[in-house]
Amino acid sequence: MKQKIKNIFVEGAIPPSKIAASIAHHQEKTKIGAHNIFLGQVRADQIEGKTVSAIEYSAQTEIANQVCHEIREATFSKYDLSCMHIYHSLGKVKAGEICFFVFVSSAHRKPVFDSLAELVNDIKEKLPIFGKEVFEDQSHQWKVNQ
Amino acid sequence: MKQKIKNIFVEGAIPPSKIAASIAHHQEKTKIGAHNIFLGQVRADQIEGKTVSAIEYSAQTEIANQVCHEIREATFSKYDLSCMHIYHSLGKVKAGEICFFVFVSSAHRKPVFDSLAELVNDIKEKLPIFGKEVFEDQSHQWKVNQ
Amino acid sequence: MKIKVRYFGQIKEITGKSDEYLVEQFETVQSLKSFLKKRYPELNALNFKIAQDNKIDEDSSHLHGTLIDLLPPFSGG
Amino acid sequence: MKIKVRYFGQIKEITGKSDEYLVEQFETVQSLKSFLKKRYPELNALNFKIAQDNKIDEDSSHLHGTLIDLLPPFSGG
Repeated sequence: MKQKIKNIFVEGAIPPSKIAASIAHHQEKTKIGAHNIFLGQVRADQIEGKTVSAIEYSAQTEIANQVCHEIREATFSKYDLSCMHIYHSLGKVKAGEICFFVFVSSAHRKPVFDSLAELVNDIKEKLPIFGKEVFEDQSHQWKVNQ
Repeated sequence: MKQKIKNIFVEGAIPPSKIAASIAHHQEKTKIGAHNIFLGQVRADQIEGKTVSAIEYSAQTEIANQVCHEIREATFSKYDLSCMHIYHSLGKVKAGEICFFVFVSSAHRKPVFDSLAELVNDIKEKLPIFGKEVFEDQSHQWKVNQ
Repeated sequence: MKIKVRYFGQIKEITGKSDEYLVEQFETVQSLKSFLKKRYPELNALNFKIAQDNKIDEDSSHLHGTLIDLLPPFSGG
Repeated sequence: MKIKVRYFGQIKEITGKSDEYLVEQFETVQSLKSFLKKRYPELNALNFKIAQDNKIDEDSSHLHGTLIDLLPPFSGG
């Protein structure tokens, strides 16, 4: 069965309650023994005396969702995972808030550790998402991933 | 400053709301850019026709907390982490519920990925915690880690 | 053939618009890139990718799309 | 010197008690282990570790503790 392409984007920050709800949702899946979650949080970086107060995300969402779908399928083929959930913010996310949520589950711990870092790196590298770092004085610069 | 030895044990399952509260608590720490969370969930394993309904955990808590403290200190020395939180259940945890919660945070993603798997493996290997797998018919067997 | 060109992130800021229509003909992705770099010189300072009809394409590819996206460096996560 | 011996997990099940006091003298951790394996033969089928005064110790160590814990295989997580 061909999987439907999912929309990974949510408007604004990802609240901790959404993460809790996602974890709770897996309690009926009693073949799962291990979950691994990555969360990206907006840093209040200090750059030349100015402090980042928020990041505004935009994206070419159609390509991003398609590429994410391909990454998802490749990861399911490569690792023995039960579940995989990926969410990324669009719009304004304030410093300290969560902008990126990747969640993998498996019967055992090895597949979740092996897959999660690869998944996060792939998503950051391959998805056309653009972060604008807004400073407290409302000036801005464009985020560059390391 | 010498760190106080923390008690990692909580009675019963770890509720998703506790995990959400722990995440939310980090939103004031605006130097953090990456969180990585491992959750152990009790599996309803099928063994010789019987199904695991719960695991009852016991521990030599004094040694477990001391050894965990040493693992924690060694991990902080080795990796550039901002925060580390470790919780493990005692008593009965039903299939589908969370029994183990390890949470690391850092400015960037590499230290959290590098440290979390090592931390989880060390804790499972070195802490005197004992799991009794209780079947639906109330018979039991002693859990063996792979 | 008229093509619609859309600008994202920092490129939208450079061009001052989110999209525009071009009536010029281009052989390859690279030739469209060169045309736009002349029109918007600030693009020369930036590495950007082009997508044709929602697929990211190589500079050497034949330009066939009617919907073209200019994508600045990715910085999600 | 009287020592208190505590039993954990599966070992508590084998001995049928959570602790007991021993008045016998033991040179090493290993000699206490041998003594207990004779008293509780099911212990022979199990790998277990011994802690003295809340520190896990080698079989070859001198037995000096007054609080001894028998720890079956660890299975946390």
